[in-house]
Amino acid sequence: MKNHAKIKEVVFWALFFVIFGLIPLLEKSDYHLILANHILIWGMFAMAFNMLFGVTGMLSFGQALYYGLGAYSVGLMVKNFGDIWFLPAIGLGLLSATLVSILIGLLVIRVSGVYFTVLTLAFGQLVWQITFKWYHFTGGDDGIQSIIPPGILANHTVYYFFTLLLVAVSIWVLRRLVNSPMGLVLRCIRQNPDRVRFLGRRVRRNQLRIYVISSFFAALAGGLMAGVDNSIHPDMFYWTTSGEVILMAVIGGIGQFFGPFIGAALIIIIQDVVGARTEYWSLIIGLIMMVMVLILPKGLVGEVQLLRGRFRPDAKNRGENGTTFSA
Amino acid sequence: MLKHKNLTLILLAFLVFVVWPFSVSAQEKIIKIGAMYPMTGRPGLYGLDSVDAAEMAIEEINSKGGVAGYKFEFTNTDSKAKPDYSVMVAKRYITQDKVHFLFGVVSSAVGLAVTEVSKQYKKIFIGTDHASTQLTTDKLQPYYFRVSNNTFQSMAAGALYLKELKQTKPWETIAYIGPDYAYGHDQWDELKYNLDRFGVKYKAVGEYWPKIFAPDYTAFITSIGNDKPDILVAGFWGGDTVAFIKQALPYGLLTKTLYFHPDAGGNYELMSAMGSDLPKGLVLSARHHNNWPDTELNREYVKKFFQKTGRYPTYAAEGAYAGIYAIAEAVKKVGNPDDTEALVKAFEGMKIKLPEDPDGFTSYIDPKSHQIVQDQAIGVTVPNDKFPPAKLMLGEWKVYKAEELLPPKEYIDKLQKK
Amino acid sequence: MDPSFIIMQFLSGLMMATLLFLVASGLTLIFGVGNVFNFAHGSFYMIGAYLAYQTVSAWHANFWISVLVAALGAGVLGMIAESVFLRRIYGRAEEGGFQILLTYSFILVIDDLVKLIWGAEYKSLARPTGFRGAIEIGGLTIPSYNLAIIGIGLVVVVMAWLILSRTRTGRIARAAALDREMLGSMGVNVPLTMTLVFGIATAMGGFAGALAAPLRSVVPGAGIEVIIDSLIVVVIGGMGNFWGAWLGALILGEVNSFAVATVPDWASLFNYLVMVLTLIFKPEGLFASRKIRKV
Amino acid sequence: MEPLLVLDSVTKSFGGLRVTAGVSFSVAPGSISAVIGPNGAGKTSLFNQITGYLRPDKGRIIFRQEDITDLSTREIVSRGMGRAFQVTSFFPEETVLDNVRVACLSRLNKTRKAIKNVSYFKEATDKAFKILESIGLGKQADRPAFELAHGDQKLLDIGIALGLEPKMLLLDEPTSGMSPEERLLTRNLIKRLWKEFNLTLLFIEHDMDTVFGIAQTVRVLQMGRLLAEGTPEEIRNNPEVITAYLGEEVL
Repeated sequence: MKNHAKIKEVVFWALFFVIFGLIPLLEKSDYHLILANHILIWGMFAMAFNMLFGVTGMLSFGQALYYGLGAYSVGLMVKNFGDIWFLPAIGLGLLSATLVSILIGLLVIRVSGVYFTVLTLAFGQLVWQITFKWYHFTGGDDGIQSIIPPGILANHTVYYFFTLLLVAVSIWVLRRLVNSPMGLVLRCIRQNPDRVRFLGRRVRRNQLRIYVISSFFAALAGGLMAGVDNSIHPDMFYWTTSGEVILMAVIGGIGQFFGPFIGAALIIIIQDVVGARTEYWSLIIGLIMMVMVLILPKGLVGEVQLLRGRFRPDAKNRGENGTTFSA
Repeated sequence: MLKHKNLTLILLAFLVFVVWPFSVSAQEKIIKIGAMYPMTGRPGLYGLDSVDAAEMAIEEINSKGGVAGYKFEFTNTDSKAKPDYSVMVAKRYITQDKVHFLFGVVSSAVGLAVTEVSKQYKKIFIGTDHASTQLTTDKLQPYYFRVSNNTFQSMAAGALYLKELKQTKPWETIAYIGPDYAYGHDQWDELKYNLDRFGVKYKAVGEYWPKIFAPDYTAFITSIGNDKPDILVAGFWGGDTVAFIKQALPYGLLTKTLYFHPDAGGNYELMSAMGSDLPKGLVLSARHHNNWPDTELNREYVKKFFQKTGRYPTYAAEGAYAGIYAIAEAVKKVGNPDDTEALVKAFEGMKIKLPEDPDGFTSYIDPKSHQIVQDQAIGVTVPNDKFPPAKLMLGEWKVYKAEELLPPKEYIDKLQKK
Repeated sequence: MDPSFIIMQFLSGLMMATLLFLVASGLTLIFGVGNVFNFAHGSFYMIGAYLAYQTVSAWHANFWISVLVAALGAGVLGMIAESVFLRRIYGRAEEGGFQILLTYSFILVIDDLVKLIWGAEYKSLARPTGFRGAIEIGGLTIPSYNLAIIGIGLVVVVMAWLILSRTRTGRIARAAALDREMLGSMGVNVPLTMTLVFGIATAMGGFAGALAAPLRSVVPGAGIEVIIDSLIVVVIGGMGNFWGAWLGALILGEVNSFAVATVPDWASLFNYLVMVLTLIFKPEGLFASRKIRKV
Repeated sequence: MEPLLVLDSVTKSFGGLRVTAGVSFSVAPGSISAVIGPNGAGKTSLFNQITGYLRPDKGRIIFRQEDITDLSTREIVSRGMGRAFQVTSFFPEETVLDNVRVACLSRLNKTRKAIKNVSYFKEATDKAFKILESIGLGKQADRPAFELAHGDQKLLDIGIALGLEPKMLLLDEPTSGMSPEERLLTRNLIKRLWKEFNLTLLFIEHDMDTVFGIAQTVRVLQMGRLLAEGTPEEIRNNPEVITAYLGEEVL
């Protein structure tokens, strides 16, 4: 049984590196490279978000705040001090996201459920409004353009492999986290917070930890994205950005570790395909979302696993550690 | 069984839907245009009008056999008015769909993001409906051209109008209200700059910055009422103008003070949305007017647009229409749509007769700033029901010569320093 | 500041507050009674505005009739949305999250449907006859339609108070706020009650949209702009608390109004600032209607 | 020997309702004792106060010579208090093993470890297996907990409590909802666990066979008040208890 999980893990990583490693070699077009880069970054963002929602049960509607923070750290530093500062700026983004998320986290974890959701939304919107408003510093609505990574990173393919590496490391870290004692406690918090308190653990403190960790990776996603799109703008802070990452996680399946990644890939491809063909994209995305929530609430990956489980004699073992983090 | 069949059908339909557009690749020589107009939400109307007008221009040109043996092919992707998504679309257009020209965009933020892509990939970007002066000054790059006025031109014309007004109706105080983002702030800065430049004495008694798309302006209106300015300059666009005027009317604000809205206020959507509720005597302008200039070309253009769509165009439409004709002109000169550098040369200094040109003037693209240079007319709302559902249109025109409206060199230097 | 100007700004704030409250009351009602967070509440506001426009412009009806049509239409649509879609997710493990997602999908779908039906052009509605002008009191000019809205807002508050405190329906509604299951055991038809309450809440949204239509522009996406503000109102007041929504709207309206008059440069930040400050000191809002389950 | 747990006139009311009215008793280390009483007598409220879920209005609670009245649940737990719940409380989506393992990890203070896999912490895993064997769930270690039968879930709840290596264990109706056969097994199991893990056991129970079968001391609560305390024999023969609670047929 343990081997089964190990094989799955190996298969995922093999597929991950083969698919994403080969894209730049097979595709002459720059566009697919960028598309794949978006999938990588959003996929990591969605997985980090799912640490909050799927694992710990905290639906934050404000992760765009940290995504934007990561992007603006890079944008502002590159604009003001030159492209040499690109990499330190990513670090600065991570640092500031950590600090801000500790501060805001202390305020928002005091409430739970919908209150938590709305409070995170409120903070996200506050920062969006400030960015929008502080025209002379942030560029306001116009955003910041010409964010070109320095040196060889300016090459799209090199930058692609750079993100691939960072994303892979991030996913690996998150993966380890989920299967670690801390991950176990976080899962337990979602299922039965009172009992966790009775294990002598601080529920709030654990919630704060995962809020900070999740925000850290959101900021990394934002910083990396600035280098892909070469321009940033306050929309990155807007609540619809948070909504998008939620949508990705749900479509892929919040009960599955890799679900959100698949969800991100799907949404980006759907947006690309549908957006290019109809102006009624929001209708279509809305309908897809409705179907997912009503009919396939476990997300694509979750539902597929459930289907397979039905035909497998050892269905009972699906809770085996390593394959999923919830049945 | 039945369910399975259904599923297969849906899948097939989807495949056709996805694959079909690719299969229409033609043998003939094409000029591919990749447009990025928003079709949703507040700016959706501008996108809709622009796409219709661009398609209209293309039909006209294609039905006459195209240019230099090439026919136009036009695709629009709903940009959702989102810069990051538009960047993706622009990159897809360039590297996947191999378009010859990037085209369109309503919001300046999207324009700034797309011009960046245009610069990187050396692909010409024709701007039709975003007004930020930056695009043709400090953020100018060799592959960008704009075929509609920027806010500086509108505000220069506005300043001249206010200068003349002093002679007939002495005024002293002025207040401004505009949306709280770059577009709103730029207009006010540019108006003040131009007033100073033309030596107009004024006293600013209030500046107000409602959020863009704010639903409620009551508090602003009563506050402006308290400032009692002689002139109220507005910098809204679209539905915000409608909401502001509707809410200001019963307060009598628009009779006590002169409502002056020179960039987007005179857009047809305001007249059509408000009908007979629109008060007389507002001083407005826009980048194109359905009833000015009274030339054959403009009448024809408006009539055709109405026949095609069943509604009268907003100024956004004329920008897109002009954009297509400018491209046709450039391709005609170069002979093909592929030689980007030659096309750039062709655009620089290009002269082109457009619906909004009065008799005796031809629009041209300034070779240095890549900005189209046009006359601008400012009018006053007067009864006119020739363009229903509007009951008032602009009249009593004052026309300003194109050359007077260009930003002077020191202004551009100032922007570049920023 | 000149006292008559203070009165004017106060009335402006009150006017803004009333419309905000009318929208937010539906949002808070359905949360308080049904424990449903309807992210798409603004879309029902927008539907109300469009229905009013449709009734007046195409069927040449009286404006006040169109307001009723709008409220009714939005209410019926709300009941359909509740009974066909929302009902399916009640009691699920992560119901709260799914509620937000499902109602978020309503926003996306309704926005496009409105565009399909009415087009992207801006629609506008005239003020009703008799309410086009303004009333002059002691040198102050107050538009009569604004006064009418403030009046309607007061009537709604008083009526709601009577219903909630004096009728059986009100008691049931307050009981439902406590426990869906308990209600069932009292012999109340819970699913029907939920549908009805949802319908009433969306009808309030539609009602507000219709009343606002003569003042604002009717465009696709108009719902998005009101949902965030009414969300702020509901959060400040304490989610699910009717009086909280009223107070929240009042605070927001007046703070905004005087911010515009005093610090116009920063006025647009105040909504969020008020909310964040409130929540730092009272995370469950000014009136927490029930004990928040702290997890 | 010093008593392990002392309650000194513990009082608590909700609104006008007194749920605990000056309850005082002490529990000797290593003992096994019961709290009985009719529904609504305040038994669970009393447990909630001992474990910090509720704060008494008046009175003191001393655990291992330390005043724990004002401590939080977490702090009380870390001082060696364990508890299983009336409504079974566990982590339904985790495996049976992980349910217990999380408690063991918590006891070993390893829950901040975020990189190493749970199975790396061998000590915790071994201990969890040992507990599972003791409560008879060893064979079901890899099943998700929600799949267990109700009786097994109750045992799992106890297993989680044992993972914390408590000095004292509070059980809230350990046999509720069980069949007579299961009850018998559970009764024996509790007795065995008491010895095996060196516990001081205090339990609430309605099943009199269990109460009189294993408790050394029985306390009777009625309307928040301690009505009687004594050996099973004394309680069985206490006339007040008989009229108030036990009734004739029990005898």
